[in-house]
Amino acid sequence: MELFGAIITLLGAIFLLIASIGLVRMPDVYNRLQVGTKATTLGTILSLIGLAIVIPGWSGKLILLIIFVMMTNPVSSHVLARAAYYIKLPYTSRTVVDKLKVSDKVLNVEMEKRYGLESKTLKVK
Amino acid sequence: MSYLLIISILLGIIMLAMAGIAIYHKSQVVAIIAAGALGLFASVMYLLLSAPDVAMTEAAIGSGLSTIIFFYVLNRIRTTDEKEEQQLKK
Amino acid sequence: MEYVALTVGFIVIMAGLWAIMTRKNIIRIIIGFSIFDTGLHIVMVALAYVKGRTAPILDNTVALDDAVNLIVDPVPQALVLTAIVIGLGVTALMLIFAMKLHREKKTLDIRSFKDLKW
Amino acid sequence: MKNIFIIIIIAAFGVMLYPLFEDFSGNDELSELASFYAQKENVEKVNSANLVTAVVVTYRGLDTLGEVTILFLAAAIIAFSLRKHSVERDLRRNSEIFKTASKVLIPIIMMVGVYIFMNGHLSPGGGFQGGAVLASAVILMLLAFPNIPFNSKLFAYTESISGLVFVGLAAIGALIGSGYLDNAILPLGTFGELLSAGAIPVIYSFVGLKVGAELSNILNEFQSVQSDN
Repeated sequence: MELFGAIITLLGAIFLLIASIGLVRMPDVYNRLQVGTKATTLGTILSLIGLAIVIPGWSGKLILLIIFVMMTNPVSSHVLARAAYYIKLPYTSRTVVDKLKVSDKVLNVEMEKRYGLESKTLKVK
Repeated sequence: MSYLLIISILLGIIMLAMAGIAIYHKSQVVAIIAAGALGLFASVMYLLLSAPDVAMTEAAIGSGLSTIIFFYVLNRIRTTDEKEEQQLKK
Repeated sequence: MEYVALTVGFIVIMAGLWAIMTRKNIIRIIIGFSIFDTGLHIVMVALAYVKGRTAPILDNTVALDDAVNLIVDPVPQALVLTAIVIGLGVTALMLIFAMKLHREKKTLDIRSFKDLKW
Repeated sequence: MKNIFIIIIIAAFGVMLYPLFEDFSGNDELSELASFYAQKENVEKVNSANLVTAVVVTYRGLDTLGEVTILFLAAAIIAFSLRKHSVERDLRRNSEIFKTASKVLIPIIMMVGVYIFMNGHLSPGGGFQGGAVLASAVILMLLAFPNIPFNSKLFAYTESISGLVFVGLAAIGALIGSGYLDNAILPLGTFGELLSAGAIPVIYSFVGLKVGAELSNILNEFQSVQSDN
């Protein structure tokens, strides 16, 4: 049982290593974010599952941790990528499609129809 | 050579590199993030020195909240600078 | 290990002092101050370390009867705990004053603040 | 030329620090004070599993009081020294994913903060860490919903009531216990349970609330600075 848990933890560590290699290897911010999110989420979850197999007494807290990681990690990278898009960080030359532009246009047109021009941005006091 | 010693030497080298980046990098944003990363690696060092309380505090405050307030101030200063540039152009 | 931590702490303190004294931008000076703070905390925690012992938390692995021979020194850790929080407050205060200075002179260069220089 | 002077100054500082390094031969046993704290009868007097918490709240409780005061002073000076002429400013709309996720996450993060400072006497953690986690929940709220009506009065009242309870419990310890900040005013309980160690969990919870409210106030000031003129 302990060996099984150790193997799963090792698998998670390998995923984390691949993620860190990809972080250096990828050409622009968006690809790096993708690598850094997907592989690290899986790697962290696998390591935690392995730990839960080795020490069954901790599994309650570890399941909570897994749920927390599954919620926060994709959302934070989504917000980062969105911020990077709107401050116009450059893509690589091989980028072919920009779907956020299209969907933003559609959304803006719809919002203008509904609420008028001001709804494009948020007014904050 | 125990493995703890090797890990602590690696951590020390990374921390010194972070301090160097925080002092000498051209961009202020990178400098602030390097200072936050210095705090994060310091919290791992506290964990090796068997001080988990201090490690938690440093990870939450030294690398989380202080980085955020630095960025608030930096954003404020940058926006006023941009406003003045626009006024000068007019 | 504690020697490594102590050496790193000292060098980080020196780096912070160097940043405070040589940098011209006020934000950089405040960053140097926070680096100095981190170095001091590392030195204090490293001085509290005792070889091969665990954290000062008594549970199943650390018996109550034999705690004196099993744990590290809790007092410097408690002091560092409060020092970190105070460091955040002081940093926030310094940043507010940097912002006010920028509002006065429209610059953050330390060489342009010569009002007290005769 | 100027740099040489600075190098000399820093080198002098290093020489001042060097004896600390030289005399340090790697501790092999605890200092006298720490071994007093770790002896069995003294641990049972306080009955807190985490010795750092015992030091922070009871033995060195006055330090904590002074620390909280300094933090309060910093927050007060920050609030005083800012003008409040807010103007409207344009922000990007936050995405729906971020808003929904933060609605789910803010209560969880707050719960983690409360857990951390409730269990400060059993596991690593305590008032300062829990307060910082609470403040990070507040900053997530400020980032996700920038035009939410931030109730700073609620935070001010929380902060002052927690401070009053902290000082009041300490004074009760001086009245009916054996000294200021004595924790034996409540039943000590059995070692290692949640409701043990007398007044330590209560005091530390209020310290956590106070620190969280103060840090949230500081962060809200910084946020409101973004839109003043």
